[in-house]
Amino acid sequence: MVLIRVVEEMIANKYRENKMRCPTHLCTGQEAISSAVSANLKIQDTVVSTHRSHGHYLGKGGNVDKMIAEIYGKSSGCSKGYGGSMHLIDLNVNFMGSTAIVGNSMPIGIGLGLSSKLENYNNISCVYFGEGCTEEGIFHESVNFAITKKLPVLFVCENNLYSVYSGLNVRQPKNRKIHKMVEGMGIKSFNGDGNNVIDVYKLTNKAVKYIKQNNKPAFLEFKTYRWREHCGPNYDNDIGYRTEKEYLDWKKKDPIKNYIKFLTNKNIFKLEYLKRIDKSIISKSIKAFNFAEKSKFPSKNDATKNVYA
Amino acid sequence: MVLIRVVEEMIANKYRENKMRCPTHLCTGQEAISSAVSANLKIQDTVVSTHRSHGHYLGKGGNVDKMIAEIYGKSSGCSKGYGGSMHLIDLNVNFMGSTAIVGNSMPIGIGLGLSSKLENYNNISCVYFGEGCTEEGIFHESVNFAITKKLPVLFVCENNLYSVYSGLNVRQPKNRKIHKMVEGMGIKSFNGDGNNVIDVYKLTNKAVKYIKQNNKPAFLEFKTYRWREHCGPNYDNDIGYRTEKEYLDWKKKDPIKNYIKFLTNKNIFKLEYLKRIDKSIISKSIKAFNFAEKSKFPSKNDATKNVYA
Amino acid sequence: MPKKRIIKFNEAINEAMVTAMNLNKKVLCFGLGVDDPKRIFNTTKNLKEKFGSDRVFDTPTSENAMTGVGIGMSLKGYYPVMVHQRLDFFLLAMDQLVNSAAKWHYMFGGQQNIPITIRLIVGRGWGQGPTHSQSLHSWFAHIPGLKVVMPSSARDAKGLLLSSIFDKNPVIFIEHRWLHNTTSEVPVKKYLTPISKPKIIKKGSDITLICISYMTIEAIRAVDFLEKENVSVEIIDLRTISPINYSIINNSIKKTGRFLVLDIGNEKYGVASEIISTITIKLYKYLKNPPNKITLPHIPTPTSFGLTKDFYPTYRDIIFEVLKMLKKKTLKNKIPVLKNLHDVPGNWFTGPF
Amino acid sequence: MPKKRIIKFNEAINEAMVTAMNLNKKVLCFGLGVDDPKRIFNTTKNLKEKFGSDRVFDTPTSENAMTGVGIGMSLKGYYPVMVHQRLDFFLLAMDQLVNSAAKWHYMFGGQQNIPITIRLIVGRGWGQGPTHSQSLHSWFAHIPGLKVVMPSSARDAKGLLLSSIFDKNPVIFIEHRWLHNTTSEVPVKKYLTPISKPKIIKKGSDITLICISYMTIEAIRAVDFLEKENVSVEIIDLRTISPINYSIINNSIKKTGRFLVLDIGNEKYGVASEIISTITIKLYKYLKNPPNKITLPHIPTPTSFGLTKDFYPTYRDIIFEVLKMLKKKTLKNKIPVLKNLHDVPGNWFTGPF
Ligand SMILES: Cc1ncc(C[n+]2csc(CCOP(=O)(O)OP(=O)(O)O)c2C)c(N)n1
Ligand SMILES: Cc1ncc(C[n+]2csc(CCOP(=O)(O)OP(=O)(O)O)c2C)c(N)n1
Ligand SMILES: [Mg+2]
Ligand SMILES: [Mg+2]
Repeated sequence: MVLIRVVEEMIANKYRENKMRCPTHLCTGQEAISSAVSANLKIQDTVVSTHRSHGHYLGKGGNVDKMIAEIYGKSSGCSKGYGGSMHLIDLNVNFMGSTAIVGNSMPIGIGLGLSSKLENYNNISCVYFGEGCTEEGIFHESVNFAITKKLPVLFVCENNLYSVYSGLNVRQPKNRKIHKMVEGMGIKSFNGDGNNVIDVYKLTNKAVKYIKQNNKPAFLEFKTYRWREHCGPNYDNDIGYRTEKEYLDWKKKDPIKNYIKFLTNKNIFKLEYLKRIDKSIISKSIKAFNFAEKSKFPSKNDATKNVYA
Repeated sequence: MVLIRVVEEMIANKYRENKMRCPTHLCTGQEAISSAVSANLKIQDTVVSTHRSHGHYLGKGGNVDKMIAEIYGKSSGCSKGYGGSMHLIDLNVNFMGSTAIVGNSMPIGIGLGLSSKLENYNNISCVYFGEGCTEEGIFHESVNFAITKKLPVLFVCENNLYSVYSGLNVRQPKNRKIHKMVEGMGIKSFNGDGNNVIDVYKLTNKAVKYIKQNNKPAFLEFKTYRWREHCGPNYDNDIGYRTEKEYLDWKKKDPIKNYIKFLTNKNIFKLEYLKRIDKSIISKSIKAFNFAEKSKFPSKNDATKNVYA
Repeated sequence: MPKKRIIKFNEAINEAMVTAMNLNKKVLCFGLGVDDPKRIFNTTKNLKEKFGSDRVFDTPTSENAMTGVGIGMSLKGYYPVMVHQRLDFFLLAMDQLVNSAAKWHYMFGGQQNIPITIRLIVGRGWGQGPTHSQSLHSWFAHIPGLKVVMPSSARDAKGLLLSSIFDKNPVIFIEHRWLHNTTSEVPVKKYLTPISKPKIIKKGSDITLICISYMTIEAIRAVDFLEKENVSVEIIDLRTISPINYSIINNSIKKTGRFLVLDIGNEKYGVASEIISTITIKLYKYLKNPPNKITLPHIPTPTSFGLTKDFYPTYRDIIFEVLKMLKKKTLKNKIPVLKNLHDVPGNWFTGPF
Repeated sequence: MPKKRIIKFNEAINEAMVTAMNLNKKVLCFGLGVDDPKRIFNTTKNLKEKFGSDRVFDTPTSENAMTGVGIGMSLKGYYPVMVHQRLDFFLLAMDQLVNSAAKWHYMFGGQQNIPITIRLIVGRGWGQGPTHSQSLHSWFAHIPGLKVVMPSSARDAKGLLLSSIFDKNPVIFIEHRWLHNTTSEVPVKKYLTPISKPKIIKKGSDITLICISYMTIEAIRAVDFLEKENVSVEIIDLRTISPINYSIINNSIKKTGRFLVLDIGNEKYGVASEIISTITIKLYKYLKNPPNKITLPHIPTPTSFGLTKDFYPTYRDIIFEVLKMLKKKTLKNKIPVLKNLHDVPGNWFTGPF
């Protein structure tokens, strides 16, 4: 969780150096979900994700050096510079890929679930997406197929209230509850506070157990909030689609601060200990940026490679 | 209802003359729905439909001569021979078009609903489709938009258990109830016996009232059964995807026979009176086939017309 | 010498499927109706019985998601074969095809392959009309990362489908409905016909006919008459639409100096235009004549028997155009007339599909 | 004489929208973000404020259904203008576009029109990568019943958008992202620039450059140098990709005898190939040279600054190719180098879109 926060904030700080030359969607504020969901996944379990995938990638254990190098467009990047921030992959930890078209990676995750079923349900396929994705037809096709075929798929919906600058009201009916809607389709579904890392952990744990015990898919909806602009490094509460107050209210629900408060209040860890962890995370992150900056760009001739396998 | 039955059965009888040279999907056995739904629609209300649209077209008051001529490919046809059985239109009664790709006409019906809303909800947009269509993403996109925008759309799902030769089990989860599923999305929904014309009438009446009173969409699901093969004039209970017994059980639920029984038992109409109606319907149908056979084919040069308006 | 075995195109497809599924357990087959009584015009016959319902299965009417499912299976080493009874239905899946399947290998730096094969059937005649008859192969060919295969004989159907299934890239495999019932000699054994390699069907010296899919049949029909008129025709069956290895074509053009492209797609912005452009740019100085093409007219497919009369070009149009290109005169009424009604592959065909 | 009014391309689009919506109450504008703070790169500025949320509205992320909604509105006499921030997203709506919008007028015998306009923006540079930069105009052009418009100047953007909106047919209106910030003189009044009519940007006698969208800008940049080398270039901006009225082009080719097509799409099976094929078939005897084209390479768009260095052709490539076609020698290092980094329209651009 802290690693994700630190990395995202470093990207935000350094984006204006114009060295990370690709559209970049940060997840600052939403870190609890990827962290606590991932904590319930085994390395063999697969993940697919969206445009906003840094957290999912890092949560799954994806290589941080390679991620930053990818955003810098270097050949040492996890996609060798072909993909950029919106196309991450780390096969070592079965992070199978993130893609940039809304809803695009979801059915691919369903296919991964089907392959798992054919191999005796040997692992879970975890599919991350935003609440905007639930408006795409492919979302429903995917959920329907996963239920019909009884696939070991874990759907994780990060409902951060916005799709770019559009609030829920213009996109979904007033009283829509996504977890209720999919229940009507026939999938087991859970719903929780996406900024409470313990909640997320517990619910995911339940969902994973449900999948394992029943060989059926399960659905998680978490409410959360992205702090920064939709795409890019800045804050944008001033441009008018949401209020500063809304942002500040959500900032109070900072998943990290609250978790630290919880841990220290309950005396589970000492603040000092946590600070030491932070330090090591920060140096890991700095190292990643150094690695990226020092790496080479792929050569322009490489562009014609990898078109066909 | 009787007109639809008579016309469909005449098509079936005459199809093997090889004069109706286009894919043709008959609705024999399903007539109660189009009849009783239509009885609740005003002429200004619009309809869109699917590949299996003869009943919807005739129910809405579409011109029977022009429909048969269209199936015969004649220039006197309702689409002047350009469309065939799968592309019917009769603007005089606001039958706005049927199209052949599953789910394709549905969002168009939603657009018609939006135009009605912008004109003070002056009419209802009725959208027919089969249960197979609910597996297409566009179905969910359409329902979601209709609810979000509060459009005066009447969704009519004819659940005849089959999509071509595929039963429900390979396409939808076991306990799927379509009307429940859409309720979860937030739409008012009704469910009834599609072979009972009185039931269909009453439920549609409720749904139409609901739309008018609330300026919101409503959803109808009717269970029913097609007697003949998916596409073409024959029976096909022998080829193995469904049983003769299933068919015979459904045949007992013949919407027309049962309605006649009801009418005569209750002495609402005398059988003789009904027979007179039948006779006039039969002669109307024969007249349509004569009209079609006598009409001319469009000239091959007409094919290059109408590409652009 | 053993007797030649003659089988139908749809049987050859079926044989390729059985062979592939026997060879490799990771070959799958799915799509609407693959296990129904009609078995996709018999091309998926016995598959379910032989290989079970894990490997051969029907699907919901969800073309876009099912394509994604195939991609996901590919990522785990499967070789999915998807089937659509009409190419037109597959328009719902363009996002998965173009934004995922075609680019996956590239955009993740070559780390994964998508060896999916998508069989698309192109309808024709008997009132298939505007939305059951489109052949949009030029769309697929325009997308780098995809391969597009369009056989015209039973023999190639088997060999090319096998190559497509085991090719590491996404392959669009297009079957013309009027080919399913045609026959040719087909070896019983497994064989891989190379993708990207056009085939010379008949040698000749005056003009090269470059044929796509079903048009190869019409080209062959045109030969008899043309030879009688002392025209020596070279027929090349493209077989693969993208990528094309041009060397066979180039040699032919260098020899004949004239060519005519025969396509089953719309006239404009199609594959025929690409081939004309490519050859013109490269072999300009060898050309004796301006090139030409015979395609569908640039209009939607009408439905009526009356409107379709001139819609689909036949050997008659080929003969007429070849003679024109060679500046030979012929009386139109000398060209033999069609044996069938124009909207059926044979008069035995009585619809509806 | 009144002073010329110079405005930006995106302002011209906005002006066309305002003009159209003022002229006719049935003109609508919808799509993701049309009323958000960024207003589609300011092209939909003030629309909601001026015309209200019945006529200007945001939508769910449902590209396919929303296209159908537009078609349904069309059937009731509306003129919907849909907007997609990237063409790539619109791949989800191919069924509605091809199977409905393009064919509706035809398949119902000419009884109804679909006057929908679909604005698609093509991304370039700054790591847009494989799925945020595709220009698939040749797909749309391949479909009879659609019109495809691609202006390259602010002036044409306004006049052509107005024509597109009120055209009775579905029109795909493609805006290249790097044009939004370019400027030209744009009249304040309403004017309709005719669809289908290419425009001569500059007269010349040695060679005709046939340009599509943004490539017109690069062609103009190439002129200075070429004139210094004593090459007289005629520049034609296609403006409409389908259908094309060829008479202006034909006259130019008859004069110059040489042509080079400049496209923003993939190399193969694209619009450049269609134009080369069409001109070669018809004007073969006027050609002094084999034609040629400059396009994107036939590969997906890579993301990295390193990989994109040679991906997008510039005026340098044009100069080089023109000199080659005219068999003139030049030292590559004489051709002026780019003023900006290759992945931005100007160094003021700092992403992310
Ligand atoms: C098919 C498609 N339509 C539109 C877009 C533009 N787009 C990029 S991200 C995004 C927001 C999606 O919202 P959500 O799924 O809630 O994810 P979030 O950004 O909130 O994490 C949109 C609309 C896209 N990438 N793909
Ligand atoms: C997108 C698409 N996929 C497949 C088909 C082939 N097809 C034609 S009708 C049909 C059955 C649809 O079932 P349903 O919606 O239940 O309608 P029914 O035929 O039962 O009336 C199918 C799959 C099609 N026309 N369009
Ligand atoms: Mg969101
Ligand atoms: Mg059905």
